[in-house]
Amino acid sequence: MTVWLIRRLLQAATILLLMTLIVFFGLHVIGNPIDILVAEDATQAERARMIASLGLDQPLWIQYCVFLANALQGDLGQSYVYNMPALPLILQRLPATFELAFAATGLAILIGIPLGLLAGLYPDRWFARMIMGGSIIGFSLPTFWVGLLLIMIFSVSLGWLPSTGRGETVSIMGYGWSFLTLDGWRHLLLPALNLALFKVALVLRLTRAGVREVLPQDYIRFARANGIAPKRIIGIHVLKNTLIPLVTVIGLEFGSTIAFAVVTESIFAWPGAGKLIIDSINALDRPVIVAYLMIVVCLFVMINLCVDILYRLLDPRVRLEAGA
Amino acid sequence: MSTNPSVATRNAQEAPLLSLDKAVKRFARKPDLVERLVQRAGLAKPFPVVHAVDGVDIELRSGEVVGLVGESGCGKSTLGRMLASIIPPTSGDLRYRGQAFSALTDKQRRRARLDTQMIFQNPYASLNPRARVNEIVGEAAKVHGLCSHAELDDYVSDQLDRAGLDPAYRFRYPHQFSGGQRARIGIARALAVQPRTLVCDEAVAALDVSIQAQIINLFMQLRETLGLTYLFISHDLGVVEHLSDRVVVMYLGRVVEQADVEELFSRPNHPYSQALLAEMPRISTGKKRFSAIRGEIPSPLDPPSGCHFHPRCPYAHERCQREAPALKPIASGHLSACHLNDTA
Amino acid sequence: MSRSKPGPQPTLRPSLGLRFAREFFASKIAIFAALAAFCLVAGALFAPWIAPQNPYDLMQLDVMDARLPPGSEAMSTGLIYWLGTDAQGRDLLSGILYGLRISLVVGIGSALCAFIFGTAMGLAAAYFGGRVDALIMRSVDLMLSFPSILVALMILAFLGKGILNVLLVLVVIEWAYYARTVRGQALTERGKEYIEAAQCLMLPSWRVVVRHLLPNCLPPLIVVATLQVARAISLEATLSFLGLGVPITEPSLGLLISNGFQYMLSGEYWISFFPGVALLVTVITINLIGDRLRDLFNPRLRR
Amino acid sequence: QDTTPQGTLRIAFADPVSAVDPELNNHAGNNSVAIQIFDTLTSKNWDNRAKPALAENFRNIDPNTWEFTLRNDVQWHDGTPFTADDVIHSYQRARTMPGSVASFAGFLRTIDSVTAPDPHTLVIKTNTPNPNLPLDLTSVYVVSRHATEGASAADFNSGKATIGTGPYRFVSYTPGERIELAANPNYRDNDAEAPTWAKVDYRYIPNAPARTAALLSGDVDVIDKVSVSDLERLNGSNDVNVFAYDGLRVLLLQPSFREGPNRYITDNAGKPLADNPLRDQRIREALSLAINREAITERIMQGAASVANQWMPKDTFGYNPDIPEIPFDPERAKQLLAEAGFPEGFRLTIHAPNDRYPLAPETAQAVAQFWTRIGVRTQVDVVPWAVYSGTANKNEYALSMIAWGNGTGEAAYALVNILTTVDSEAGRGASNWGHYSNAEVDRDLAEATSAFDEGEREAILRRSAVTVTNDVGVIPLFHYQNVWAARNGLEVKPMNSDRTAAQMVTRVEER
Amino acid sequence: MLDERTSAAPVLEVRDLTTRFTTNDGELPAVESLSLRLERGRVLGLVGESGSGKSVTGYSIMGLIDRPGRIVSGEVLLDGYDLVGLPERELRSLRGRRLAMIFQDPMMTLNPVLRIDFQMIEAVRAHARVSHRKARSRALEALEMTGIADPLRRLSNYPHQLSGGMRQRVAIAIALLHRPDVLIADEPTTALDVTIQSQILAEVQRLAAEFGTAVIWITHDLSVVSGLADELAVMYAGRIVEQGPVGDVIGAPRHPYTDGLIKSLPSNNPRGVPLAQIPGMTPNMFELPQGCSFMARCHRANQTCRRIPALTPSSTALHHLARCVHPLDSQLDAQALR
Ligand SMILES: Nc1ncnc2c1ncn2[C@@H]1O[C@H](COP(=O)(O)OP(=O)(O)OP(=O)(O)O)[C@@H](O)[C@H]1O
Ligand SMILES: Nc1ncnc2c1ncn2[C@@H]1O[C@H](COP(=O)(O)OP(=O)(O)OP(=O)(O)O)[C@@H](O)[C@H]1O
Ligand SMILES: [Mg+2]
Ligand SMILES: [Mg+2]
Repeated sequence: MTVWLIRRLLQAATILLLMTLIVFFGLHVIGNPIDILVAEDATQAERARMIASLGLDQPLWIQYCVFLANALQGDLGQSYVYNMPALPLILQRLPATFELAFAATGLAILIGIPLGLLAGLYPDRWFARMIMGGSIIGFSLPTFWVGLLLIMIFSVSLGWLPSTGRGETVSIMGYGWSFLTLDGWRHLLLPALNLALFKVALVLRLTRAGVREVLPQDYIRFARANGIAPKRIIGIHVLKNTLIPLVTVIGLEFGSTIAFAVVTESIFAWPGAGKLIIDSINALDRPVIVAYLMIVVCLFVMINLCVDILYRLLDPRVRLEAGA
Repeated sequence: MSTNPSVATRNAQEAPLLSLDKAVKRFARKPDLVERLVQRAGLAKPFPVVHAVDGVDIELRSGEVVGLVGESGCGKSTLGRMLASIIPPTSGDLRYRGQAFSALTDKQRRRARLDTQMIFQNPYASLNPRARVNEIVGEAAKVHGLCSHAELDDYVSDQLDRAGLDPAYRFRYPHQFSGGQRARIGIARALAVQPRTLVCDEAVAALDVSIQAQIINLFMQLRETLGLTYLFISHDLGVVEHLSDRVVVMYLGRVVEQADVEELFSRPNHPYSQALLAEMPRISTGKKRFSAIRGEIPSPLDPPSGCHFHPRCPYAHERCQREAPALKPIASGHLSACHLNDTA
Repeated sequence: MSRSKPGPQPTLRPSLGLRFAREFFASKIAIFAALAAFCLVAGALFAPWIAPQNPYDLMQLDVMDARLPPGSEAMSTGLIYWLGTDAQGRDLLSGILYGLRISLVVGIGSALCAFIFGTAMGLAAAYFGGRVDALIMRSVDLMLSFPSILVALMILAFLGKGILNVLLVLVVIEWAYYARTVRGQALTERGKEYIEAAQCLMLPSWRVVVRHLLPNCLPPLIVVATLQVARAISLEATLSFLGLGVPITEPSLGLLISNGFQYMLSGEYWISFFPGVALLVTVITINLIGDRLRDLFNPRLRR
Repeated sequence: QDTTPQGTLRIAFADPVSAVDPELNNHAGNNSVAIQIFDTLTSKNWDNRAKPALAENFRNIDPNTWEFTLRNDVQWHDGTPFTADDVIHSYQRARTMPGSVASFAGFLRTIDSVTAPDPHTLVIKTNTPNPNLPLDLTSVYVVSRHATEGASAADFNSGKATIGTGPYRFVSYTPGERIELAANPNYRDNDAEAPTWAKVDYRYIPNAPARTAALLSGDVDVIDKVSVSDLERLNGSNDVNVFAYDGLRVLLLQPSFREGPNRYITDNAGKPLADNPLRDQRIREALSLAINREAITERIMQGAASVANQWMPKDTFGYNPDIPEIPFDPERAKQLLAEAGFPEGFRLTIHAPNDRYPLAPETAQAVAQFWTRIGVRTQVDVVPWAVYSGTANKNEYALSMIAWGNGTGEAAYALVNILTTVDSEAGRGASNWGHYSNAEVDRDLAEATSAFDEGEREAILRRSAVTVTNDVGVIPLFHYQNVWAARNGLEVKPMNSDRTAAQMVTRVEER
Repeated sequence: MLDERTSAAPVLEVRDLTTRFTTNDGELPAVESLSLRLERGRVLGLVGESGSGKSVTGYSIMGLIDRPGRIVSGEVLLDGYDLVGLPERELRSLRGRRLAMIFQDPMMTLNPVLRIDFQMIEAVRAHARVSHRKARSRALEALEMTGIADPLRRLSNYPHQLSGGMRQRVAIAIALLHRPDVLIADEPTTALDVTIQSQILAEVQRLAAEFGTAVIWITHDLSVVSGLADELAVMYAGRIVEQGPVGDVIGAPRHPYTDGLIKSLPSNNPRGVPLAQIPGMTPNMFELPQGCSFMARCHRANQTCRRIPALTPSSTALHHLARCVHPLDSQLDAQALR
């Protein structure tokens, strides 16, 4: 296991390297940040000075080597746009992102799994059909549509919840967290709901599919034969057997919410990292993109590691190491 | 088979068709990180290692039927799976016609593996729940070119028919069958690739006696006509007695006795074999009182020292606790692992 | 052994396709879904003949007709805009019919390709384990970490624009999702005895994977796949909206919605509402079919 | 009337803020923030004439020397008095700002030296005569030497270095979310821009519908850059008012003057034309005549724009009132095409960035419609700015779209950057993507930059406007309006350009 | 109310039970008008052709028939109360406590992702309000009873870590946890070696003797059943074809099928020669012949077999019933032979 973990870490390092390479060369192909950022009236001399000051006058591979050398010392570069070290710039945004991602994923689980169980247990009942129908609407409506609709209903018409921004924050470890205040929660609710909608549908449908798969198995019949309460049969025997795809997908969704919840973030003016990365991509702000993607890669590697470990906890038959 | 003793003797000189030398199979769960930390801290005991098979030599000679009996959990299935090269032994060599498996060319190894088929103990679990019976039975035959696409349907029907299953059922899914029917699907599947060796793990346990008879007759007939070799794992001593040439008795991962069938059934040497035969149910018309096991049942997780059987053995003495008895010949073709033979 | 009488000969089985079709249509909802699917596909396919206008021909558009409510008449031609017009004066009905073509091709096409590729990767990872698993899963991690927009920018910078490249972008973005989902499921299935049995029969690995492992991993996959179609359609819209997808003058369904989005608050609801409805119907149809397929693939639920 | 500041003003703004440091980057969002905290030596009225600010008055000693007398009653937010040395420091800093990607150095380009004979007098020498210097200096903020020397971006963001002289003090900054400001109690007296709000909550809401929703739901008091599609809704609401003012930003099409074939200009069969037809004035005129500008401002821009016939909007320095409106005349356009040898037209692709200018893609499509009608079958290719900027700059597009902000409020700025012959050494034609070149224009520009007499300068600029118009060097489409919306009881008056600042918002009697 | 225990009346009585499965090929009559009577403390052996409906009978009694199967008609009376159509809630309180079943395939009956102790403790606590620890110790006791070695450690295993026999014993232990009134054991000992089998059998006998548990013992092993059961029922193609005291049925079978079964036992055949077997094949359940379903394989069959014979008592032993027109104890009319 330890060996396995170490191997995973080494692999992660390799991906990081690969990722930075791809980003370096990919961005180079897309365009030149100077063209994007430079003032419309800049002279050639000013341009040249800027290019030199950003180190963009060097050949690409030297730029890459410089980056690697600095990265090894923990310096991921200075944002072109913000003129700040990229790492703190991103870290600043992460609390908001984490809050949103946790809230959205939490909502998805809390709503999706019970509804999915219901729909799976009584596939032919009217409410099951309602749930399944509703879930389709949940994921086929574009996110921005739903976001705006939520704002129109809950903020503009009813005035219950604030429409944008993050609520009051409390500072912990130098970062502002809003989940500790009531105001923070009020602000969090709508964007989280907006993001959760697709996930609810996904979780719900997966749960249902799993239940339909497991329900006819002999061991469920055996549990029934032992007079186990239906609640337990469903909540434990059935659920635990359907959890593997759910865990996979929830992990994936959680990761991508942290990384790329741009639409929701911009509609609700949520100061998260997703908007930052998109802005940075639009400006080809390489240090930020690279630093951000490095964080995201680590995040995904970690999530997937957790998911893999969860697989083993959920199903003892899963073997992760052995080859065929 | 006793009516055909020449088969066994003739092949005695040749290398056995399939053999395992000093096979050991251990199942140990690797602790994960948290568990390891807990163990390091002394809060939990390390995970037990299961010695499912503990240094077993077994050989199947061509055309022979070897019965394998033993306590449940003593490693019979594990041994069978190693022979069918489904799982690799932790240590020890699998040999095919005297050659180590690892020394075979790829093609030979494939051939050898295809030649050795297994009928699984859990018929249902070993059937793909999403395949229809005709796919389950016919797929391998088609892939290995044992019959053409056009003949496939007939071929499958024949196999099912032979295993005593109505071919009309061949478009059904496994869950639509009764336990015995599923077992027969497994038998048909194994036979459909025309193997030379069959590892039958409780192949007939789930069948009613008349179908059991039919299957056993089929096995015998195949042996007669095609010279198949069998490892016949069973708890049904009656069946084993009827069908085997040689019987191997296992107890807790080790072979305790091995002899020709008549010898063993008439003169069991090892106390465990004797207990088995004593408990062998005979058809009677009166009600019978069954008796509980005397002594403590040892566990493969924590096998007793010395002779594994000593906690249950009525003749156990001090040496049995210390020293594991070796499997020694006590008569021609009769091996037994018991200290009593030394003292006697 | 005596084989005195073979069992009664089976009644002749109709061909597999026919049986499948019969079972498929056993449910009323499935009939409805198939009907809807037929209408959508026909609408898309025959759009040039049934649409009142060619919305991709700038000649036929007129900004003066922009944002007309449903049922208005065109200023110059007298054409009736049954579903209104968008900000360019494009007849929405025609726009939807044409847009459907692109969205269906892109959405379903990319989902299908990603499905096939991702599933193959995931299955291989789970079945072979070890190095293969590590290699594939780490590329999955890598792929997942890339924002779709960056991927699109890079690929399009390399290959240029075009619908095929958009398709490629979507596949590149999405395959990882399938791979991970299927791997998770396949890991459990792999430990089961029937896989051992198949291996014992010396079936080729690909066969064990495709014929034994895959069918048993399908249920969650189908769920993910049907949802990913919706995702692909909207992702394509996002890309087009950002100028990375289809030409803005030839909008897909998703692009129509995205373009109409800004009019949501202004009361000119129809600009994104009707395309939205069309998208909804499409997605619902795909899902109903997916659900039905999933049920059919579960022999326990069949008879 | 009580003038002590009170109440909280909540503004939602659209432009991203990359830093609080006012001298880092010349980006719209940054400037909007800076203008509230910092002052400039001179400032600009809505009529775009320089007027005193930190400088009490200024005068021309000789064509190359300016003297500025500084106010002596100005204090930094931390109480330190403001001196000429701070200005010297600021200009020095702006020119050498490390890490700046859009520096303010351009405004200081003509400055040779800055000296301070005494703490409240500043002498600036220029390397060439620059009549526009006071106007140029309206764009460069003055920071304090004591707070900013050696300060990093983080110091500004935390407020440590954000010590200004402006009407509002910095309170806090949450990147990507908001800036909080408080009234500066010591603001120089009697100024129209004296703070009226005790607190300002300046929120970043990039999404236009979200800004509108925030205003409608009462989350904010003022929003800027109102989306034209929301105008109807806002105008219809009883709780909010819309404030639209003509802006300085013009939307232009820049034809490519590159010789030889261009992959975006093809014949009707799709083969690139051997020669660039856009070099023919008749074709350019035909294209310009074919556009129904009224239709675009009305249907696409929904009235939030005014039709353009030149690059300057009405009533600005250099606007030429004699230039007639460009008629919508497809017949004449077709005729011109035929005269130029393209009776069947040809094919063309317009490029526009999707994420930069409001409604540019929509406008491009409308233009494409009009051109298609006269036989020039036009496609629209919308690309992200990241890709667009580089490609347009290389003059690869056949027709590029630019929304030029006449930030200085006078015509020469555009003349230098988009109409003169490209000369990157001298920093001319930086945004002249089509590489338009006309000797007359170049000559006019040279004259205008050294003419200290306002009347003379204006005449030159007006002349060049005629030249460009006749030549159809660019195809002007419309001037954007700047639109704000505020809740009832507030009034928004623009300062200069399209900034959004708390100073612009005042209370009015409830209607 | 169901708890009133009267010794005179049978604990379990099945009347005219018919269970069918709807399949694509048509209705499959898995069990056809089957009747059983079971008194307290008695053991009924149920043997029969594989696929003849033994397991389905068990499931029907437990009320565990799921779609596409259904109980078409009949009654299952537990202490006189009909269980068919009882709401799931009430059935649940009976299952595991008063009615218990051991399933046939040990591999599939334990939940693969739950540990043994979890599954057992849960089963204890489904019907008894006891603490977790208490439940665990009860689980441990039950495991010990089935002769599993090192039960304490086995408790923390997952099912796939146990051998087939061990799994079976876990299932048996779970079924015996609450000392049910009626135990349906579906081939419980096929995966066990004889020494352990006899341990289990001893346990069942003790249960029957001490707690009056009535047992339905489904098996193929006639030798076990002969020693264990009081009564024996033989099923063929969904119907009981012979029923009576175990000694009578095995000693003097009346139905040709039973006779064939006994004759094909290996112990009744000399070693080395093919075993006697019943000719022909298991009938296709969809195309059961008109009349006696064994007709096609029966050497005594003739025209009179074309209608379904009733279960008729033997002339000598009243309780020995057989569903045959030409039972073995009757003189066969030579003329009637085909
Ligand atoms: N879910 C199902 N769908 C269709 N047919 C079924 C289903 N379950 C059982 N059957 C059929 O019902 C019949 C009776 O099955 P059952 O399991 O009771 O047999 P059994 O007597 O227990 O046999 P065995 O001794 O082999 O276990 C069989 O023919 C079987 O094919
Ligand atoms: N995957 C596994 N992980 C851990 N232990 C295992 C595993 N498979 C088998 N064992 C252990 O190995 C031992 C032998 O198991 P095996 O299945 O070979 O027994 P068997 O002789 O076939 O018993 P039975 O007659 O009951 O089927 C048992 O103690 C079992 O718990
Ligand atoms: Mg076994
Ligand atoms: Mg059964």
